[in-house]
Amino acid sequence: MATMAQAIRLALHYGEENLGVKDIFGEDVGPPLGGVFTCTQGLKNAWNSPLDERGIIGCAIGLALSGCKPVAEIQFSDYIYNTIDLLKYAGNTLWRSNGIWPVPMVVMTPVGAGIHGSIYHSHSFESIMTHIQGWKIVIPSNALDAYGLMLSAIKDPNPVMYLIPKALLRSQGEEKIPGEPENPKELSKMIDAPLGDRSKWKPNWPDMQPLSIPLGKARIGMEGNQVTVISYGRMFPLSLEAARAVAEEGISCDVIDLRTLYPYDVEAIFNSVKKTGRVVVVNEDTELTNYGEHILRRITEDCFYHLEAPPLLVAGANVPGVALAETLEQATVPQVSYIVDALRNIA
Amino acid sequence: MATMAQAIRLALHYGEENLGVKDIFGEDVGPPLGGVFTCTQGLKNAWNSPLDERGIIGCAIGLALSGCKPVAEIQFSDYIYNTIDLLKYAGNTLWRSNGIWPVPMVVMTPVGAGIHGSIYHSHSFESIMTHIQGWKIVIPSNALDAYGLMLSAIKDPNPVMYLIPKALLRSQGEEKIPGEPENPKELSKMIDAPLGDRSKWKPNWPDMQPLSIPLGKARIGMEGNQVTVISYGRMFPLSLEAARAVAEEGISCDVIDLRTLYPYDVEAIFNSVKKTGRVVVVNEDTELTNYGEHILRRITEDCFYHLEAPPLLVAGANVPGVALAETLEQATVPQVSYIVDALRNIA
Amino acid sequence: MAKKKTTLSVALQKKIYGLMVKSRVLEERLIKMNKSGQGFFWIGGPGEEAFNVPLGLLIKKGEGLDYDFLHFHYRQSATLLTMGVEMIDVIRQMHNTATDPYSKGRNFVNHYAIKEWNVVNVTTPIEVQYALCIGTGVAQARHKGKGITIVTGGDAGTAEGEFQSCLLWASRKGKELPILIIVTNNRWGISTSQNEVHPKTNIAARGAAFGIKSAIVNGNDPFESYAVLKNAIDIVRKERKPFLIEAMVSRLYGHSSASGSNWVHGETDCISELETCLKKKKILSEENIKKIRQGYEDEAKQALQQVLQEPKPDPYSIFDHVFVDRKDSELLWPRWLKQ
Amino acid sequence: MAKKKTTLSVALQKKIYGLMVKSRVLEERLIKMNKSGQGFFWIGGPGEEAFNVPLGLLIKKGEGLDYDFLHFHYRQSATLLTMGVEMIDVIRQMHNTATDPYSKGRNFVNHYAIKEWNVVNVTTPIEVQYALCIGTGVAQARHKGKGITIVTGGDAGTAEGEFQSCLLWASRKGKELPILIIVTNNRWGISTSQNEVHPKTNIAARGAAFGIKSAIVNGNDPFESYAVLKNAIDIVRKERKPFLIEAMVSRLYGHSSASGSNWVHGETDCISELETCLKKKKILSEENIKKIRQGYEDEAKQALQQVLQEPKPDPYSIFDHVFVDRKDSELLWPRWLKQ
Ligand SMILES: Cc1ncc(C[n+]2csc(CCOP(=O)(O)OP(=O)(O)O)c2C)c(N)n1
Ligand SMILES: Cc1ncc(C[n+]2csc(CCOP(=O)(O)OP(=O)(O)O)c2C)c(N)n1
Ligand SMILES: [Mg+2]
Ligand SMILES: [Mg+2]
Repeated sequence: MATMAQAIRLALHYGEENLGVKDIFGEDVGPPLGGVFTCTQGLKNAWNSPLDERGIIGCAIGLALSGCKPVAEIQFSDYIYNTIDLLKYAGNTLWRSNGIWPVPMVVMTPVGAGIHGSIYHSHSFESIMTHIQGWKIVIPSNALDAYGLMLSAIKDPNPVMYLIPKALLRSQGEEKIPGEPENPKELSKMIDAPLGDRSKWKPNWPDMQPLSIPLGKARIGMEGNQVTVISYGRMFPLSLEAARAVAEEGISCDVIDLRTLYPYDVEAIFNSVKKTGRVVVVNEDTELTNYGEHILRRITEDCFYHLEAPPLLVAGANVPGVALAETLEQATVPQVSYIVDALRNIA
Repeated sequence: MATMAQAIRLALHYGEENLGVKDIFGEDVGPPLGGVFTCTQGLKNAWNSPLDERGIIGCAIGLALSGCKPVAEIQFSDYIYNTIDLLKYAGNTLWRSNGIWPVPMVVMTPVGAGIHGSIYHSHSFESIMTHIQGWKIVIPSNALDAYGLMLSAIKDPNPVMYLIPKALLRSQGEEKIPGEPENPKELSKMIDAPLGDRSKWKPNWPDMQPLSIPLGKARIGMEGNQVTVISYGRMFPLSLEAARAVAEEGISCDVIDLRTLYPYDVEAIFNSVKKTGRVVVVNEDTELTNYGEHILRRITEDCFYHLEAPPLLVAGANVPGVALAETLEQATVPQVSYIVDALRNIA
Repeated sequence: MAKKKTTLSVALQKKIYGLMVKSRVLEERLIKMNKSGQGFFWIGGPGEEAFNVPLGLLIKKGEGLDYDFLHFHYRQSATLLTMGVEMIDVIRQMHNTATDPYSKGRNFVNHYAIKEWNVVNVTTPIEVQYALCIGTGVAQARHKGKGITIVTGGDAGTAEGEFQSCLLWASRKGKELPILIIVTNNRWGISTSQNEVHPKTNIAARGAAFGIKSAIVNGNDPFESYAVLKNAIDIVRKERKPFLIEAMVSRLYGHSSASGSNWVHGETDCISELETCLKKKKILSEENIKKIRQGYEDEAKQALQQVLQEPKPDPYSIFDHVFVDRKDSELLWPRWLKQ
Repeated sequence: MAKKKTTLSVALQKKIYGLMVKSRVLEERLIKMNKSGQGFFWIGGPGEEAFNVPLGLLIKKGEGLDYDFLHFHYRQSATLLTMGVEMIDVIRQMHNTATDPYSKGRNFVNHYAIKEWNVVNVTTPIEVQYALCIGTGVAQARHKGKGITIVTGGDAGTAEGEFQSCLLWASRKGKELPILIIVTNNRWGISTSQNEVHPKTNIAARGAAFGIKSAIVNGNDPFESYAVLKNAIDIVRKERKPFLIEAMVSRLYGHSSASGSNWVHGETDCISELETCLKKKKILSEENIKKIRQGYEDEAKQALQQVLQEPKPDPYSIFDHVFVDRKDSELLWPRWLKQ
């Protein structure tokens, strides 16, 4: 099955063939590299921008205003922080003009730790991003969702932030994406650029098919009735692993993959919490003013009398970055064992 | 008594005379204007920067690294969002260098609505700011605190963000600042620049005295035992007003002014909540991934079994800005009557 | 100026004059509204009419890539009136009524947004328009029509990084963008004089560093402005390459209502200069002049009377147009706004 | 180069050569460490030695405003070794040990931070150093000593707005800053060639727009580099005004380990060029050359042996130096780190 990087590439290919995407751009997004994680390799409309994040976001807004459907990349979310004013601007343009100027654009950017990226290739971005109004925000945890969410992001008439859990980019999906060949080796031969000189290489695209994963709908990764685990992105497979581990001890978990951080699936969340009365939210962003705290606040506000134990947040330590040494990275962002501990604690 | 704008000016004057502040700078901070809110009028070390927020923050970091104690202003927090990467950088410099390079600097910037400032002069900034590590963050709610917190901010060896509730800048303090003359008219004559030509004007500074308001200590504005109200900045006087209103109905509130948002006074918060079992957090930042949700998460985590009702957040509506028309502004940011409603609801 | 010859027809000279006056009268009405509490804040363009009216006349007006895309700042009223904006709509925004067609009571006056004319939201944050215009420029470069992108901003704002972004992206070798980059230089940013914070070189010189052609123009002279703008726009339209204009203009009522919005002595007033010139050329008499002004004053006054009767926006409307589909914004709803 | 005369003493020529080799040997060792799993990531400066060693020699080294403040990027190893950094410390950072003196296992290799020599943290985010250097420049302009600020960065990064901020703030009329602004132009930003995303003008031309003197130098020639740097530094030190140098350099092992860190054919290698030159001038023999290289290789190998024995940082240390007082960071503490 396709890796998440391939899935994103296939979705962008589908986008340029069928959804009117004319610009897929950013630093090193075009040939020869096709993105530092190969997500944009071989795409006919991928091009290299100057090394200027503010220019990239500005350009994307302008393209959106002119009726195009740009997909802009910020190479690492660590480098998106000089564009927050422009992200806010993109998100308030429709509102400022009372509905006159929609801004249909997609920004994609890799987030999170897990690749020994040190301080400046490990940042999470969802907490600040969800505080910016007017955007939809998605984050896949597997290749199939990566494909479907990208198609939905492109089709959406609003600005959409597509967060890529970079440590999952090479992980192979368990489900086949509509249109991908049976054999992942075959897929690789068709669409992965060769090492060395690529100047004459052309991808041989499979005939990709549409897939609808509506924005705002969570996915239940595992059903249970004692604890609700809410997660997304790289932390979702870890949460699932933790839930499977405690299942053997008789702790039964509902494990929810939010997939869309805004608008989030409040129904799925409340239904599960009303059933279990116990909730753990897991993400790897730093814990002070963390998006998970919003989810917890909504839960305490609306499901207070269903709660049987203090709800928990398992999140990144409140330090300025994820450090390089493995000992330090592990102390900073949640590991499976820490989630297991939290589940045992709350159950 | 001094207004909050005067108090800040007096503190900065104290800072340049006694605490080694050599640079107080930003857009229109120097003569002739002395800041769009007059906070820097007449200060000997105030100077005008180019219209370049990134340059301002960069310059401040460089000054701090070179051993100076700069106070930089961003004219409105609405315009600070293109510097978030640099704020993060300032906050992680000591940590990245494992303690080698401290960054003692103060950034001050006006926040919040209440002056008919429309979309781009009404932003709150605490939710994003508290998500940036390595900074201390303060916000006064009255002139005396404004003075004392500024002195503490300048003395602190870390980067400190000093948020100014702009709608309170003209409000007169109830307590005298150590050193200010008895008569506020006298003070005004001494330190407020005349209208018209100022080229020959010089302030006549009173002999200001030190005042210690340690960072990290909250202030209890009113004591009670049924509901804990946690607030700060412009929302603190409104919360107090609301608490006084419901006091007449027999609802007794503890009203806490946090003053420092990081490190916050966790003891004061927990003590009060353990006493009352009911808590309302009030601020005017937008409600999705809001700093108040962090405070509420800490409370639900650590005081869960003391809670007698769902804790509440009264915060700004999740829309892209505070609009100009009064009807719209009032619907967007908390008003006294909304806080009163929340207190009645929870009590 | 009075001495210079112009090749513009008498009719066009009169038209320019009329539009300059119209826009001045409107701005002065807005200032009065602010001073009498009929509007919270004023910012606008008195002093830039001699440059902004010719600009409005030369724009290829319409919707979509075949027409000019306009990224304007908040001193552009004269351009907009020239393009056909109604006084009353500007007054509506000043009074933040529900009828304000540009922002429905949300934004400050002179913050236009007009889809049919490619007028992108006027920005409050300084200089972001220089980043956004890259995108419409890229779209128009690809489209290969006649439409170009025009961006305007002030002198002080050129210190922001977006100004460089615009110059750089627009001048990429072989990927040049059809953008007319305009800086209106009034030598001030609020209270800070240009002398105090800028290098001794002029702003136009920045173009050269990127291989971008540039011109400096006396923006108080409508005929020179017209000629320089026409030449620059022709080049951008035909060559599909950027051009930088630095226009020297006046700031006749100071920065905004925040700085008092009082008449500033010592600045050149392009309108009285033009009147002297047109009177000398016998194109207009004192009486014509009075009549023209009076006509616009009446129009403004009547418009104001009507606007004062119009409703304020509904509180619930804050949730309109956060997203294209309102449903998306209803996930969170403050307790005090009961649905 | 070989033909050009240099006024540098033979001893200095030899010294420069030795330092260039030392730094190349170290970088090649780091690359090997990465390839054999002894370090997660490599980025560094092979190809910039001929420019960076002379820079290191010309720096006024020390702590505080009387000495040069250094805002460096990640390709500066040759400058740092020249200044006196020990190979072993660089290897420690590569292996992220607790003994890494620059970041205690937190940051990538070649990210120095040395207070006693005014070496401000080397930055990972491109170009922020051009904003920070304004501040040390302001402090040094006021201090009026002999210390200056030196900032370095790559060609692609000049597209970021901070580059303009630096040029503008440094050239304010009457408030000029003593900053030597260096751009090392290797014609690439990761995989993107300069041709593809930049204007046809060179980077040095950007100085002129701000009235800043500039020079372009062949950064593969250590003697030319020395001369141009010396002249520029003298000017900045004396006139207390900015100067911009664009140094044309090579990128001999590609961008970083992320792009494979293999030898790139077709790029000029400043070391082999210098060897040819010094051999022709009879300053060095083939044997000398071998010996010099061998000496540094031994040093690097021994250092590595030692570093491999050293401890990794303690997990609890993530909370050290978040604030000057550790207490301030203990308000929040993840559940899994029991105190
Ligand atoms: C990013 C940003 N910073 C600061 C401000 C506050 N501000 C509004 S206008 C202005 C001065 C602008 O000067 P200039 O660019 O010369 O334009 P002018 O008003 O003179 O036409 C400032 C600092 C802002 N609106 N946006
Ligand atoms: C702000 C920012 N954006 C993107 C990156 C990712 N990145 C690291 S190096 C690099 C290319 C830098 O090119 P250049 O400035 O020419 O320096 P060189 O590496 O060629 O010496 C990029 C895009 C980054 N580190 N920082
Ligand atoms: Mg100006
Ligand atoms: Mg380069």
